[in-house]
Amino acid sequence: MGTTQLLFWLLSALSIFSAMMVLISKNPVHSVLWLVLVFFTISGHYILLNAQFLFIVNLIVYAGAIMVLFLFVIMLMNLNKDAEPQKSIWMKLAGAISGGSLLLIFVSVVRSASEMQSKQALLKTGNIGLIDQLGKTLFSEYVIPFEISSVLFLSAMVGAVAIGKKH
Amino acid sequence: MALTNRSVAIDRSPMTFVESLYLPSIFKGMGITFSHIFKKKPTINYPEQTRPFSPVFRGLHVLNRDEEGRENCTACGLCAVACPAEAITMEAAERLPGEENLYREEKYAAKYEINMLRCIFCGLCEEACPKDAIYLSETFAPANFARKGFIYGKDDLLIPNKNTEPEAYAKAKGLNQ
Amino acid sequence: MYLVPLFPLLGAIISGLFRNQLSKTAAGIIASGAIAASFVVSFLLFFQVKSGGAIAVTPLFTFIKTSAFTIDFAFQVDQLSALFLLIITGIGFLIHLYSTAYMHEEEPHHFARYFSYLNLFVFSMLLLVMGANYVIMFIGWEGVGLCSYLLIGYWFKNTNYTAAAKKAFIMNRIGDMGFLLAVFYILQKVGSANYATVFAFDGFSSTDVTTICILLFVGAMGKSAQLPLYTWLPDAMAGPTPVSALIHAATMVTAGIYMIARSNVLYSASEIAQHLVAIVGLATALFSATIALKQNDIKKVLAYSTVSQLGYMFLGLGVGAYTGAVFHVMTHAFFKALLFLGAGSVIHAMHHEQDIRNMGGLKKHLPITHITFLLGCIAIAGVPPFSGFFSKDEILAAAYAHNPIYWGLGVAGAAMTAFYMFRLYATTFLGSFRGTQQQLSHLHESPISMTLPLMVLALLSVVGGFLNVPEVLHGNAALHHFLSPVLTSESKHSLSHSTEYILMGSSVAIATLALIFAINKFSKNPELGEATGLGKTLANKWYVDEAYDAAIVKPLNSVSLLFKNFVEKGIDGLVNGSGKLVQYSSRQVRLVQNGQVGSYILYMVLSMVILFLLWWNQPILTKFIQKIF
Amino acid sequence: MIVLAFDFALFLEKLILIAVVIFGSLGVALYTTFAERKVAAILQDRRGPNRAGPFGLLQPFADGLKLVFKEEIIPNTSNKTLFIMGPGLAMTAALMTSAVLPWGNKVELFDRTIALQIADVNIGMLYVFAVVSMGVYGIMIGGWASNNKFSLMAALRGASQAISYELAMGLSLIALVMVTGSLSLKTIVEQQMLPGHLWNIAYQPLGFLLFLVCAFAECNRTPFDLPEAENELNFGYHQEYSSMKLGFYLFAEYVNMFISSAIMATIYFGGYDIPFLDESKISPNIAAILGIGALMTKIIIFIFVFMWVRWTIPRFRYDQLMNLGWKKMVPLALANMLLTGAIILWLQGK
Amino acid sequence: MPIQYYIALAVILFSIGVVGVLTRRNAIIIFMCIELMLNATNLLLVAFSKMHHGAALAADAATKVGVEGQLFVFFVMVVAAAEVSVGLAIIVMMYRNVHSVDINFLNRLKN
Repeated sequence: MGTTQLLFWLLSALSIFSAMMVLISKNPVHSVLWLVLVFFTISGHYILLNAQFLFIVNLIVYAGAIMVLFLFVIMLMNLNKDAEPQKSIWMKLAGAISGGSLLLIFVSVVRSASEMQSKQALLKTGNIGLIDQLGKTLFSEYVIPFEISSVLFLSAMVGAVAIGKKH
Repeated sequence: MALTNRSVAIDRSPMTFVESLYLPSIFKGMGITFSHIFKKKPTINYPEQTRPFSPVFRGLHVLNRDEEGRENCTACGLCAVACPAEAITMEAAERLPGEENLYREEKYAAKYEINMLRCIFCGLCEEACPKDAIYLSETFAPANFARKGFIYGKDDLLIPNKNTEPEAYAKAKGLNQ
Repeated sequence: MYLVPLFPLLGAIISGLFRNQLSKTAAGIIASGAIAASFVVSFLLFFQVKSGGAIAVTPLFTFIKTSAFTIDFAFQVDQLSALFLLIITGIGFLIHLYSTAYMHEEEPHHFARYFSYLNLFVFSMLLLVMGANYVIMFIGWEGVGLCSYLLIGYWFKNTNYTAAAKKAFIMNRIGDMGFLLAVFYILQKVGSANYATVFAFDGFSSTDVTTICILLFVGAMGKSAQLPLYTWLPDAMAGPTPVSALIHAATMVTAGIYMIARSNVLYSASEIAQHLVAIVGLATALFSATIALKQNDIKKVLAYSTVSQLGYMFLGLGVGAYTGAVFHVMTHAFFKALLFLGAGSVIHAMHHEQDIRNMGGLKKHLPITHITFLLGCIAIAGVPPFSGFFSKDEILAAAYAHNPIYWGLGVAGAAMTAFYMFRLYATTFLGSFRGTQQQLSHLHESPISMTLPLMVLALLSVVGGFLNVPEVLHGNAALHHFLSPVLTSESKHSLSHSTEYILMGSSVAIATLALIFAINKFSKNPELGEATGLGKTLANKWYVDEAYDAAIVKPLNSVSLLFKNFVEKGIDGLVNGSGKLVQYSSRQVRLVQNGQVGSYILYMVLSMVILFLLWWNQPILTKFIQKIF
Repeated sequence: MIVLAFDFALFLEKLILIAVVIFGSLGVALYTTFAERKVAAILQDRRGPNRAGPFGLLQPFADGLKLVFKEEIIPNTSNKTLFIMGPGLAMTAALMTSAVLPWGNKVELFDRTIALQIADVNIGMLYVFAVVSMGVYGIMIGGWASNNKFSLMAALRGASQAISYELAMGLSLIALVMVTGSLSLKTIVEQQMLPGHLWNIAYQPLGFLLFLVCAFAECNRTPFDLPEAENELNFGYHQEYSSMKLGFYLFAEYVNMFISSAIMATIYFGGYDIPFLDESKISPNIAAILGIGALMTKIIIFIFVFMWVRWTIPRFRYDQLMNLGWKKMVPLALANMLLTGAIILWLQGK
Repeated sequence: MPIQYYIALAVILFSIGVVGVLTRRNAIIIFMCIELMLNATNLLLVAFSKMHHGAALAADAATKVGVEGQLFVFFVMVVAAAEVSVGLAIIVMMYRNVHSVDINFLNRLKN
């Protein structure tokens, strides 16, 4: 077991633990911070997979922008009280059971996918995750989706402003 | 109604683009501050350096002695009467035989207190004293931790004896500076 | 090449979007300038085509792409479309210029709206003419229909006008249906809509060609107001007069002619279709000429005259004289635009009075309008050497070669044309003024921007005919030679010169007689009382509108009423019953839909789990699916 | 037993380097506080601290000691964990950037060539950007955990200010990257060292100006120090903090200032490049030391500029700040980017 | 690293997200759980991208197989950012109207 494997297990355990904490935390702000930690660990996985660009973009976009936005909203709404509405215990149980059975199903599907048994994900090497490779592909073959997504983004911004405006 | 001719009409027109970049005015301001690096500093390293007092400065009180080192004060109370802040209190005592080298007159102040928190350093006590016993020196009242410390007793006020402690006397007079 | 339609489109967009900001002057300048620019480019294109002679197809981008066929957004400029481009942009420009003065009383934003529509119309018309395939032509076709609708209903506050607009729109839709079917047919058969491909295609059976031609002709009947779909055109006079001049006389209504001339290869291959075209054209020409005899509204007369002249054009097309038809389109565009604009000038002077019974003696008040109008009337009446003579004569000669009866009826129509035009002229301009005193005092000649187009058009009406002086008159038939690469299947009539002279002479003589009779009858004491007998029938347009009403609209209404009752009683009960059942059951099921997102997601996840489980055990899933279906 | 398969010497070397860089940054930050007071004094014709040690050089230690020995107050109603986490996060984010900065070329010690850079990642610039965007958390968490309206408002102000100016900063950096063609800070420095190649400031003057302004805003320095506006918002997001936690916040600000000066020196002013000197002619170790000296000089000049500006320009109003950020900086940065791209294309075409 | 590990990790994270959506009533937390699910899928996409790349790398050293997977992640991030901006605006509006972010308050479409 090399360093990489060790890191993989560490990051996986940490990400699952923090994801659980996102659910368990009563305080929304804590949830946000745990989720940030999840994003960090997933970014760590990206580094292990040598997807440098996605690593950094994940940090900038998710941890740096989206979660800050969440924090903003939660803090402005003053939702730090623990008086958050709770579902009835039965609903919670039903939710947990159905989510768990979904997980079971997934796992069994994955286990039965026999051609996946021998496949390996390339770690640390492979240069497709580097920014110049991605950039060349993005701006040659995927220019139009890129532009369309920018239009989408712009319209989302305008929409957010329009919705959020006080009447 | 114009009280002075210094009034200037405020220009409330909206800023042009160049102005709203703030850059020219920022550079101007930075030039001004930079030029201050080379200006002479008006501050001094105080305890090491001091500035000369003005001739009419009135500082802490001093109780005087005569040429032979005897206290001048006779506890007549005129200073206390003259004091507008009522900062001075005293108790008189009669000179006992054998104390002639200590007190000039046959009556002296056994206790002499000035509350420096009340004193306004007007100098009226000095004016009122018939015996030239009290003077206002050129020193400050130093800081203190308690109010009590500001009630100066006779030990604090009395000038050191010229004959027995010449160094302290000189220091009190400010002669060594 | 794409500049030609681009300018009007830009003009339309600018004056349409900024109609609240633009001043009247600015809107006028932008719109007219756009057309002028487009005219200049068309002019250059024309000479390019004239010198080069080659047919240029310019694909801009792929418009529709399916596995079966590809349709490019392509423009084709050849001799035919170059000529039409000139007509459209040239007359369009004059009419824009005219409109700046004519519409000057409108509010600025309505004014700009008007010009936006007008520019949009020119754009669509150019698209129609320049398209390199039937689909692009259809886009333009629909575009002009839309603009026509918008412009007829321009004064939308008047419900009659909007009704007229709707009528025009619906009538056109009937024709468009035919056109669309023809396009589908072509696409299905040929797999392409490009003119070049379609005309070169040799896999048509004669039935195919006939069907396509007849379907196309149905489209042309709608757009070009032929029997029986003509009734919208007179009603379309509700729009502003320049619009009538541009759309309902000079350009849009000739779209049908253009289409058939464009498809001449197909038509020449189908004798039935040709006969149909000729007969419908001739019938329309005569029928509407008779109606025009008794109309009293200055614009109505011109409108029926237009229908009649369009009939002539179709006659020309039907007998294979494609050049003649196109030539007549051109000359007709000149003099009919002139007449409409002249009528507009009169209406303008008379403060929106349109009834000729209340006019008369306008000669001395409106000198320029009078002279130009007179020239227009002479031109349409077919007096040599005015333009109408040459074009009409060419059609008539071809008709004679085809069938002398056609010629005879055609000459009768020409005589009626001369009669009603001069009836109109005489009652309007000659005699004494019959309007109110107030109108008299305000009579004035129109401003220069209105009279200038009149004069230009008058000049064109006078000399326009010399473009195609036939060989028999020692001309060189320039237009004929120019168009020959496109109109490949033109049938040459083989009449001897003497026959042609006789034909010309007789038709001119008859027309002149009718003309003189009309002037005599109407110049001094026109009988303008209520018509009786046949006259009344004519004045009421052969009761066609009423007949349509009785034959189609009323039965349709009553049948609809019947169905409504039946549906309400019978079927509704059934439907309501099942509806109630559904309501009841859904009231029970609705309890599941409690509006709480959480439970929905729960259902979703659970169903996913179940689906996965079923997928796991595929036999059960298969059985389940089989049971459902 | 797990055998960790890596080069222990390299590990040790990096560990030492990290320690040096971090303590170096802290040391510089420590003296920056002193310098700030001194510069303020000089610009205001005063003398500044001069009692502790010769010329007052021990003043920062005295301040530090004071902060450490002050009474530690954690408000009762605050969120304890986050309250403690806030300053730590701020400090961490401030220090993390130094990982990708090339502090010098390489030195040769004990038969090893040691690069004076903790990690030469080829996305260094983006890394800087990512870490800067993390800095918001320290402020927000601290402000929110204090459970005080003023702190919260100041924290939100600070966060939105940071986010707003990050945008213009990123855009001006993109223009720079278009010039350099690389995101690695090491490569950028080496490019500027090439003969015949000027410092990037010559190619990106407007970009530099924009970056400078954004750096001011990101470091919460005057004129953009609204998050800690003493008079309006009672000292800002760290109002409830005392003792060394407050010290951490204040310190993080100075570390930030140091790091951003270092970044500016690196990407716009040639990093450890000494102008008019051919480094290849002298021994690498001396060259490295001289290079570090050059970098430090540039950094110190920038830090001085930071202070100089602070004691010149008054604080912006909040709307002015946002207007400047969104209506001036972002369009200007975009225009700069566009212009740069156009010129590059034009030059390529020639 | 066997791809199965990555699949398992992503599936677990995804399921945690699902459970979160099912058990919480706070709209913001639900939103965050959706982000978590998106991230789980992103991770899986990157892992698959590297899997294909590794397979293709043996044949051709300069291959770019798998780059699409990472680009897709990039697009997912863009869409997620857009979604969050609009979604949070909606939540803020909701909070302004009903002073709660409980999704059970939103059980009807009117008002």
